Amino acid sequence: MTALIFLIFACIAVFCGISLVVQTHPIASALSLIGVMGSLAILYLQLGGEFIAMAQIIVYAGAIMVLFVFVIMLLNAGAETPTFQASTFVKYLGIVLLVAFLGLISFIIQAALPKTEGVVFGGFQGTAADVGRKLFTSYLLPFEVTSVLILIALVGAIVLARKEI
Amino acid sequence: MPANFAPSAADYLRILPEIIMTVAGVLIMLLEGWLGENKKRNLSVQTFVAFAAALVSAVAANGNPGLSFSNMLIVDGFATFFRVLVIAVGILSLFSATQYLKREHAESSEYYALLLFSVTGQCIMATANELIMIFIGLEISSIATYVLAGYLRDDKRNNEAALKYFLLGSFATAFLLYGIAWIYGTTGSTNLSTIRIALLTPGSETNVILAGTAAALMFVGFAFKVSAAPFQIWAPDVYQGAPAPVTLFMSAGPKAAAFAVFLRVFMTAFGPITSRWEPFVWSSALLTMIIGNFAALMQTNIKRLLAYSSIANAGYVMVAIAADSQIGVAAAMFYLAAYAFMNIGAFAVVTHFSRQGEKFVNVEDLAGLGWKQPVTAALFSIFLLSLIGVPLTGGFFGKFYIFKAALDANLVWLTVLGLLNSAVAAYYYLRILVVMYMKEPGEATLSLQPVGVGIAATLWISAVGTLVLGIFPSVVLNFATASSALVK
Amino acid sequence: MNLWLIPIFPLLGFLLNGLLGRRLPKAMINLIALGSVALSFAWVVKTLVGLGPIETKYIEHYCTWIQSGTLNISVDFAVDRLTAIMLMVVTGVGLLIHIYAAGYMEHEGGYYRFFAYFNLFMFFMLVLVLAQNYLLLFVGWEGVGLCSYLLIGFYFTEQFATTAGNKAFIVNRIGDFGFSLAVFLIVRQFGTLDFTKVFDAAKGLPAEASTGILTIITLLLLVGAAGKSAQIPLYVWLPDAMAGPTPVSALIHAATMVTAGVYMIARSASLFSKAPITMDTVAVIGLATAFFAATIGLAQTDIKKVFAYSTVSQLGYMFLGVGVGAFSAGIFHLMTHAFFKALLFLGAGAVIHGLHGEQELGQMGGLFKHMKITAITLFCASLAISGFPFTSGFFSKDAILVAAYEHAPWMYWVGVLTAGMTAFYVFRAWFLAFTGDYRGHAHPHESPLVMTGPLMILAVLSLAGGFINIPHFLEPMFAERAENQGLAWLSAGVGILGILLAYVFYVAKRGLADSFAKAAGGLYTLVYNKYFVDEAYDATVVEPLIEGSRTVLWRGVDAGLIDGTVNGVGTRSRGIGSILRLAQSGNIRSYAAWVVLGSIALLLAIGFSGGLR
Amino acid sequence: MPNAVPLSWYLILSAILFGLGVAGFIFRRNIITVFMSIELMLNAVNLTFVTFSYQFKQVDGHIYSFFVMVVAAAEAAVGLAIILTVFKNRSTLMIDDVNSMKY
Repeated sequence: MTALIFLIFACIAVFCGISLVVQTHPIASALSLIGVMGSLAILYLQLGGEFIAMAQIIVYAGAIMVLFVFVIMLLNAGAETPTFQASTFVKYLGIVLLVAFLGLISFIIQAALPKTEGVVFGGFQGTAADVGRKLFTSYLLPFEVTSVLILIALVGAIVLARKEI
Repeated sequence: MPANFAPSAADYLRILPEIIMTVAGVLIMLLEGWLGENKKRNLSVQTFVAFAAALVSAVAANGNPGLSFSNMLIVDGFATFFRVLVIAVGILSLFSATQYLKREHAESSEYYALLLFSVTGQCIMATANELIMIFIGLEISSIATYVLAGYLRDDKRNNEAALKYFLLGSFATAFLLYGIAWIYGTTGSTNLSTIRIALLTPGSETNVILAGTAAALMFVGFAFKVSAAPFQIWAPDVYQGAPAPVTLFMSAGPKAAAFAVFLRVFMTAFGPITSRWEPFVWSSALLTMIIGNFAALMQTNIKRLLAYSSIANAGYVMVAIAADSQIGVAAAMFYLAAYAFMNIGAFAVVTHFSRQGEKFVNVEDLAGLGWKQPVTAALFSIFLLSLIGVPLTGGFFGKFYIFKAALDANLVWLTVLGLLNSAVAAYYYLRILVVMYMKEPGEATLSLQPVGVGIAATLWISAVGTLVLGIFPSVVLNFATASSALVK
Repeated sequence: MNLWLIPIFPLLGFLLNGLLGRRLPKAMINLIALGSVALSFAWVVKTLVGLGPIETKYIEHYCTWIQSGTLNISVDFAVDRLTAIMLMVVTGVGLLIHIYAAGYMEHEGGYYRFFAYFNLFMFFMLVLVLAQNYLLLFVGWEGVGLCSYLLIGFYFTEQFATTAGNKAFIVNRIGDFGFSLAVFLIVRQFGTLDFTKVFDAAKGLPAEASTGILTIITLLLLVGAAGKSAQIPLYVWLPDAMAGPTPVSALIHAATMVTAGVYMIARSASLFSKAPITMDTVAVIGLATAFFAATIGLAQTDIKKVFAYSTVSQLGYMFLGVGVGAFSAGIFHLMTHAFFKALLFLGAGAVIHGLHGEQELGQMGGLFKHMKITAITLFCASLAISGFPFTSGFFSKDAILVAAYEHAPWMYWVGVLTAGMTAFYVFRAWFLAFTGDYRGHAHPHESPLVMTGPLMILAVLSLAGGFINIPHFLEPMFAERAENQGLAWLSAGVGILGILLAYVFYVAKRGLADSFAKAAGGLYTLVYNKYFVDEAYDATVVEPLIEGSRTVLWRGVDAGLIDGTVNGVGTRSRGIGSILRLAQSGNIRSYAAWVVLGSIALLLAIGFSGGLR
Repeated sequence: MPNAVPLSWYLILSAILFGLGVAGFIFRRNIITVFMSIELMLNAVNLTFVTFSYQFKQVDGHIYSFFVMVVAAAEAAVGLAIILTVFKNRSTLMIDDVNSMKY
């Protein structure tokens, strides 16, 4: 069952990932990315990351991607107009190289990774409580510091987008 | 894991500089609203006060060194050195920015706040003892710098610089993160000391290969931030496009902080697998020096020329890292300090000279500066001579220590090629000197206004710093040597 | 003894004139510039009198400069007999040239600037001479190079002056590269840079173990010395350096700075004498330079150029001297050369001054009746450089040649031939300038006393300076060489022959020279154009450097590799403009591709070779 | 079909997604899509973190990916603002048009 779910959602993720790369319209790419994020959320659940799976949906797919879609709409971005005609040979060469490279990486990971037991659903549960406890004890400082980060993002966005300096 | 997580007073003291700067940044933005238009100029004064307070508290924090916040931070000599350095860079760039912003009619509290935040991020990087802290510090520093690079948002060059810096920066950060993820997977921790211990424990061969891969991925991220080859490629465009005082800041502050984490991560965490990363640091150092110096030979835009020179200088520091020794770390620290001064000085001259809208940024425009404004030109000459590596300047001793460290580590060829490189480098710095002193003043020089207070302060402080490091190098070097022992 | 006062006076002069000079009257600038050098000279004399015979080295320690690990470099000044000679030459001749310059520069712009640089030069030169370790010596070494650069480019309005300054700077960088590498190797080998410690350690090393490393170190030092002292193949900058004002040529490019290389080799005698290969190289380079430069000097028509090549040639003699192990003879010649070459340049300066800037020998002639003092003093200098018996050059040059004979007779014969040529071209210049009819258009006049005074003093020194027995004085430091009266007289005879030939060619039978040049044809062209060395340098070093970086970075990699894969080969190769692009194409995606390529290279290295071991 | 999935499968998936992100960055010409490719890369990193978190049976990995999300959000805000200014000045979203500074 775990394997089946993994395979299904892994395939969706990869498919959506490819779609992100090959679609010419940004909206299509954005939707593909949301697809990747959704399927990754399922995989997180499988791996026992319930908090992170929810955050993935709410923060990533919910907030960040909405922002993207909003900007795409705002700028009325259309489909990419090809500025050149890539020769077919180069195109296929690129694909072959990419696949070969990914295969190589997969091989290295497969070979180099210490042989551990497989993932089963429920094998590890990182509950929101666990995450919260750690976040406010060991990881207190980085947590607080990220507030500065958010503040900068806020100020930065305002500086760049407002009418007059 | 310590049982008590509640931060103690000592913990707060150790991050006091960061707290001061953050709070000041927020306050300054609030103050602007209360003060009204005509009081804006005081903002730079307040920013300066904040920086000065942070500087003092950073030095004070060194009186009580140690780990804090569950080993997230470490305050030691090394951290203090870089904290003081980046805060000093902040102050110097503040001085030159004030005048620039007024000139461009773009003075606002946000600029100062972002400057403060960026330096805060660099201070966090300097003190971080955890990969995740390093990452967050790096992002704070970078995001603030992205915005600063595009600060004059109606300027096309500013936009382009910001976009390039942002996209490529995030791209490289993703590599860094991927590396962090793998090192976490290999060692089960992101704490630098724990990683070191994990790598020291005799494990399987695969473990070392994975750690090496992770090191390579993290190297991509760090090398990008310090503009080391082959990841230096963004630097010329961004340095050219960003507002001059931001370039001044970028080329010194974030770079120094990135080198700080570079040194700490590779010396502390990856110390046990030196034989894996040393060769690629070696090659990168060589490549960086060559690309920087040779590309600078044919530049006509002075900001771009200095950008390539900045790349070349990163190469020298990489040589010190490749030496992989305590002397090497000390040499890198010393050189970064010297480099900060001379580079800031050079960019301050560019800031002063470029005029509104950065009209005059070609080397040829500087013609006759030596006769129109002898003092500015003389100070500029000091910086250029230091960049060339003439004795009695900081740049000379910086290079001296670096190549000595490299020789001690038996990197004979790197030393020879590095010295050859610095011989080539003399040529393009020289071109600026020639233009300044041996050409008749042109339109650009004749219309030049006197140097304002802020830039004058930057110039003089940098010149004094450059010369002090060149004449009394022991002061800084002793501190660097003492604290470099801690990075292991 | 407060040795530090010696260089400090000129430094103060530099600071005063440099910072306030613009607002000071000329008399005040003169007072500061000349006064500081005079004080420095006085202090040298006082110190040397106070030290007496200087049987052992007198060292003053001021402070520790650098303490890094085991390396400890302090700021130390020291005086021994070698230093004493150099100090006297530098401050003494320096003072005379300063006085002369006050007259010469009278009507030039940037008066204060000139003297500020001049004083700064004195400061660095004195640091160089007094230094007790290699690093401090290097400080002086770089400093004098910098001042030389500033002063060559003094007439900044002339394009030629700026290119000449560049050339000097860049060639010197090559020399500095060698020097600094040598310094690093010395630190590595001996763990110190202090002269006494290094030389003691070098003496203690067993011959088999030390020859290799010492040969490398000394060869690198030789590169530095060759750059500073204008030896083959790094001599190209010196003739061009004559673009600077004439007092600069006299002080820096004849009397003092260019001899720094010889001084440094003599100073490092303990290292060099343990590296026979280097010694031979030094001797051969010196001899080749002496001969080569002398042949070029034969055909020059610019009076300063003639003396410039003769400087290169005489420096070659000094190298020959130290190369064959006759260090004291080399230093002896250094001193006498300082006298007569300074005089030659100052005299030439007086001629140029009197002719309102004319430097071509073709525009002179018959000047004897207009400027008698200049003519007579220049005649003395010419005699000295030709090695006329009992002039200073006679003693010092022959000391070198005798030593060369003992080393290898063929060196002596080449040296003698060169001496003949030297005598010929120097007197050729003298005859062309002062005898016959005036061929120019300006109104020649004699220079004021402030200029002729130093000329007369130097003339006395050029004639009588040889009676100061330097080899004997330096005997405690370097072993004295045997004398050989017969050989000495022979070379003096060849010198006289050269003078006579010049007389025949340029006074007695005019036109003979031209027909001779015509007969020589191609050879003459070759020599006249200085063997096309400058052109060769441009073609082999400078152009490839610029062109190479342009081609490799602009065209090669990016256009072919990155854009090819990213955008397709076909479209991008359209148009010549698009071929000319760097890796820096300005395109973000191409930049990203670089980042990716770099990462893949790293990962492959890690993955396949097990970490690039 | 085995019930347990080897950890390495997750890691391979994350590597593939990372590679796709890289490819997207290089091959796409719309600035926004390029930016989204970076988000894809960050997602891949998160998957790695969470996977290793499972391996070590600790929640630290979750916390790291949480921080990555925060950073991604901050980056998105600033990045999109930068893209807006670029669009305002140049009226284009084509990344190849933003190349006035070169060599």
